[in-house]
Amino acid sequence: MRGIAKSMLTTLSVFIRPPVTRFYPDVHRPLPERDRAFPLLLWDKEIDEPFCTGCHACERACPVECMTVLMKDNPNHKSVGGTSGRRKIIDKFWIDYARCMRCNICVEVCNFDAIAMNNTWAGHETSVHDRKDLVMDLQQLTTLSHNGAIKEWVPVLGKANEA
Amino acid sequence: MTSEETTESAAPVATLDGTIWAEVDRALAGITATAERGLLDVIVHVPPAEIIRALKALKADATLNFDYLRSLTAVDNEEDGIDVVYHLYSTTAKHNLTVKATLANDNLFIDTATTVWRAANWLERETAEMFGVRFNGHPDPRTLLMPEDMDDTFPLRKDHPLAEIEVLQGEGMGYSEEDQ
Amino acid sequence: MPEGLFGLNPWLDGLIRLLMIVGLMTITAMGLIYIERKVLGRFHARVGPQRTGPFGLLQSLADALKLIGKEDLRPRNADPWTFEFGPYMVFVPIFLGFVVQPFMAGFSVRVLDLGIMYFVAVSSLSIIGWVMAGWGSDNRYAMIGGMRAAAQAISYELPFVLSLLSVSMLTGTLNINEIVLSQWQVPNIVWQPLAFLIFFIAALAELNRPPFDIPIGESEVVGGPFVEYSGIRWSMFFLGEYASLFIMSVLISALFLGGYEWPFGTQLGIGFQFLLTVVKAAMIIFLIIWVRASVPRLRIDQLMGYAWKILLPLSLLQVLVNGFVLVYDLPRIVLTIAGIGGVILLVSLTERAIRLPRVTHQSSLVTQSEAAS
Amino acid sequence: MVTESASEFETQDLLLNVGPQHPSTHGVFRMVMQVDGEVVREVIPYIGYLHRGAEKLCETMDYRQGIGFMDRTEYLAAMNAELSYVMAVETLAELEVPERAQWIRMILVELNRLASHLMFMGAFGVDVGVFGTPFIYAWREREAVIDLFEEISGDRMMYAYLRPGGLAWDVPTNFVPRVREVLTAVRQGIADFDGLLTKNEIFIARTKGVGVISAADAIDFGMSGPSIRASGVPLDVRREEPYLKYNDINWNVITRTEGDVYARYLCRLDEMRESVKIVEQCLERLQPGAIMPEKMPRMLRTPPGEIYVRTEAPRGEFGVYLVSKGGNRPHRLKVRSACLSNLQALRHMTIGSYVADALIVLGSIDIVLSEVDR
Repeated sequence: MRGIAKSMLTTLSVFIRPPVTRFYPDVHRPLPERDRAFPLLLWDKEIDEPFCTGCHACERACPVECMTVLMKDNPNHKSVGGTSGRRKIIDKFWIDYARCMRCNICVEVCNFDAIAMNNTWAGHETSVHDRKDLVMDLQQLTTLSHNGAIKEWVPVLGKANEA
Repeated sequence: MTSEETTESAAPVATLDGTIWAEVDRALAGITATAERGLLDVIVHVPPAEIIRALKALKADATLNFDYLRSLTAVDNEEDGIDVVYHLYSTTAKHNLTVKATLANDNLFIDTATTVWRAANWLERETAEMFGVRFNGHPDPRTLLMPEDMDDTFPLRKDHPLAEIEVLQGEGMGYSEEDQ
Repeated sequence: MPEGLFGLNPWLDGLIRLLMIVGLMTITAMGLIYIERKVLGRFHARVGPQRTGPFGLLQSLADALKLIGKEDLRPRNADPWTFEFGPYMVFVPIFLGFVVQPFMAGFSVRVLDLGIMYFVAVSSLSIIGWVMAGWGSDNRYAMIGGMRAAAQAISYELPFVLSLLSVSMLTGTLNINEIVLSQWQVPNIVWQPLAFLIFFIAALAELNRPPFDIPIGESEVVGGPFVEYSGIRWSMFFLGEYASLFIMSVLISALFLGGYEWPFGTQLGIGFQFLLTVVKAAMIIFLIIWVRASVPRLRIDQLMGYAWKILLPLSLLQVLVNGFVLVYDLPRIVLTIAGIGGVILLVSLTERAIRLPRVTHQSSLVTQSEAAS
Repeated sequence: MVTESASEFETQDLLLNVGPQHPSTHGVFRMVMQVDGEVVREVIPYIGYLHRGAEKLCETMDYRQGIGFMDRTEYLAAMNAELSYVMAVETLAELEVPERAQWIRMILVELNRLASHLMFMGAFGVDVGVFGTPFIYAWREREAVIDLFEEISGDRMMYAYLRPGGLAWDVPTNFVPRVREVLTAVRQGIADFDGLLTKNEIFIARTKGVGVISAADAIDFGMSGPSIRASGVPLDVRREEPYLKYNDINWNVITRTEGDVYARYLCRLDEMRESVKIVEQCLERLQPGAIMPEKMPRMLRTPPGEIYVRTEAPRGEFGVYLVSKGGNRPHRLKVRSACLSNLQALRHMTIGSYVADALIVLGSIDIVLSEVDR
């Protein structure tokens, strides 16, 4: 009985503490900078085209084969009178968010820092009615970066913090 | 130092100095066991026919006292047969040993270790269904993880095919037609 | 015979009273569900319901609407009559118990001279409904739950009744209103602390509240007799549970805490008396919810052992001491001292019980089965 | 006459199917219990509902890709699972892990142990029958740990943060103060659990003397982790075959002798206190430095060989048996699951006890079905 009294005092002490509930859909907790939702393609604002050159590095490294990449000759390349230094550029890009396991490997293997994990709530709240709607195309993948809605974090692999 | 290099080197016995092989060799008197030095533990190869005798001897030996079966599994070496691998540990003497028995592909039968440790029960059931190794005298030879009727195909063998991945994008989404 | 409530003919009057009970109790039960969820939420460091209406006040209404709208499923193998009438057999006796509840002086549905006896008689009827639900569902969890409920109710009926008896011995009546009125100076809990404790524990068991929620044990028998019920029938069980929680709290406050009488007497008017009863009942309900948030569930054999080996002898002892004091006309303070001694005895017996070596037949069975396999 | 009356009152045992969907089976575990009234006569466990072939999948993945699958094998203690895997790869590939990476690994692994044990406390408290309270208490403190992991690795459960050779990227600059904050929260959580359950008479009555397994039986069944230490066997890989820096700091192996459910609970409670101590010492020893070896190949390849690496995960020994035939992917990867071995002893521990006890015993060995089935 004394032990039960102790239990009840413990619960009472919690009763008078403030509750810990987060009012999720109303109040979004600020996400840490490194938060990983789903991969996104980044937009090169200087030239106004994606960073991605369609080199297939991420596609090959993906453990779950959720990506499909197709490249093309860049119509905006300097050799044809454009402004871009990229000879090849991404043509079509699909990521199946339903299959992606958010392992960050595509970000790590990318040589152009063209892909990053979405670290906003938009990347987490992706529920749809049909699984096919989770296959994102190039336009959907670049929108957030294009209109500056994310501040991406690209990890510096294997490098220690300074001092 | 890898195991391959160890076996290829001229004096493999020398690398076993300072290990428990001397004790193991004494305990396994009468059994044709060979040893090599692994990266952490000594690996002992025992013929499959004598495996239970060897395991019992290793458990019963007063100084070795391998009373704890860490893990029991198999490795499919394709044409070289299937290795059944026992990882032993002694909770009193605190040493490890890896015991291997290589089964030929046409004779995947080995005696059950459940008579030595009860821990072997489920591990053997799993190994049996995954590799098609048959454990003679197993008290409960049902499947463990697989469906009850799945006794003709062995998922962890190297010749078992992986499932096709269903691709919902690219050509599956009608890309190829508009490209061509 | 009392006059009809609104001076109407007895049949119409009876009907109005009936509707009042049902309506009032339904609303009370819904309110209690809301309160329990809110209070339990705070014990859990959460906030409880908060989306439906201001502060989630409409949560119970939303739940009720949802439950009424749901399909009323009956398993194909269930026995139709026992399955469908189980909820009524739980529901009706609980509501009958409302008849004798004293909320204010001279005003309850009926003032019965044998009020306590009537209450004990009807409240224990609802166990038939539990067993019917458990048996009729044709589900093994439900059957185990129903059997547990029957065993539990029968065991705890005895200490429950005996501690009621000791109160009525003290006041010399079985009329609940008179018991309340007799506490105008000192509430009964002062004279009968042991009976109060036993009654509280037995009431928890009668209500199937933790730590005695063995019949419905969520983590064992997944809701016990209710496991196959859905929709309106399930909600009847639920309403019944909370209605009986309310009735039991009012009863405890009336019998032990002085009901509407103590400490201000009856001069302050009916409204105030009602408020006093409700406040006391609310305290008891809070205590019950608090216990629910804090204690694990007992096992069935421990539950039975506790009733028969500890609660029953002690409640008999209480009756004996009461008789002794009353016959020899000793000062009442003797009762208090004896009661406190009894409470200490109860606490020490309970703590001793968990230290005793446990009788287990585990090892012998393992060897049997391993020899067989 | 005796035989006649015996046959007249013959009772029939009831087969009670528990799971795969049942509130107390902690996932998709199923057992069929033969009950005589309330007493369990026979238990037949069925597993495999969550088998995804993680071992086979890892054989088709290179070493970096495999890390993600280790997370999913042991989702409540993913850091510990990753640790076993990356240590196996490191030993095979002969990689030297820098000092700082080892300390950080140790902090993360112990924090993950705290998170996992908190989860046990919560689920176990609910099994015993406290309505929801322990679960939310556990969730509250586990949330603190998981938030920290999210700030470090970016994910809340599937970290993919440890890499062969060290860590994927360095911890944030406010790492040390944040860990200290989390430890404060966890200490409060431990105190709450201690107050709520440890001395509660009903809790003691329910757990003491239930599901007893002797030390010899526990060893024979290959149990590990707190489940075997509660039976009096001081089997802790961290102490017996020290890895990381466990030899450099001061900590105790928690054992109890009773071998019952209560002992397993107390073992875990004390282990949480011990983990807090370990993390505090690690924080003091943490120095700036490299987190990856100097020369890391772009694609990690291992020489042929085999290795069985074992680490102490919250539920016991998490072993990874890695066979390499050269190249960048394993030839065979076997996960030695502590839960599988512990679960084997369930039948031994439950037969003869009450139905309610059987579920408590199941809760007390703290299984994670994804690790059992892999």
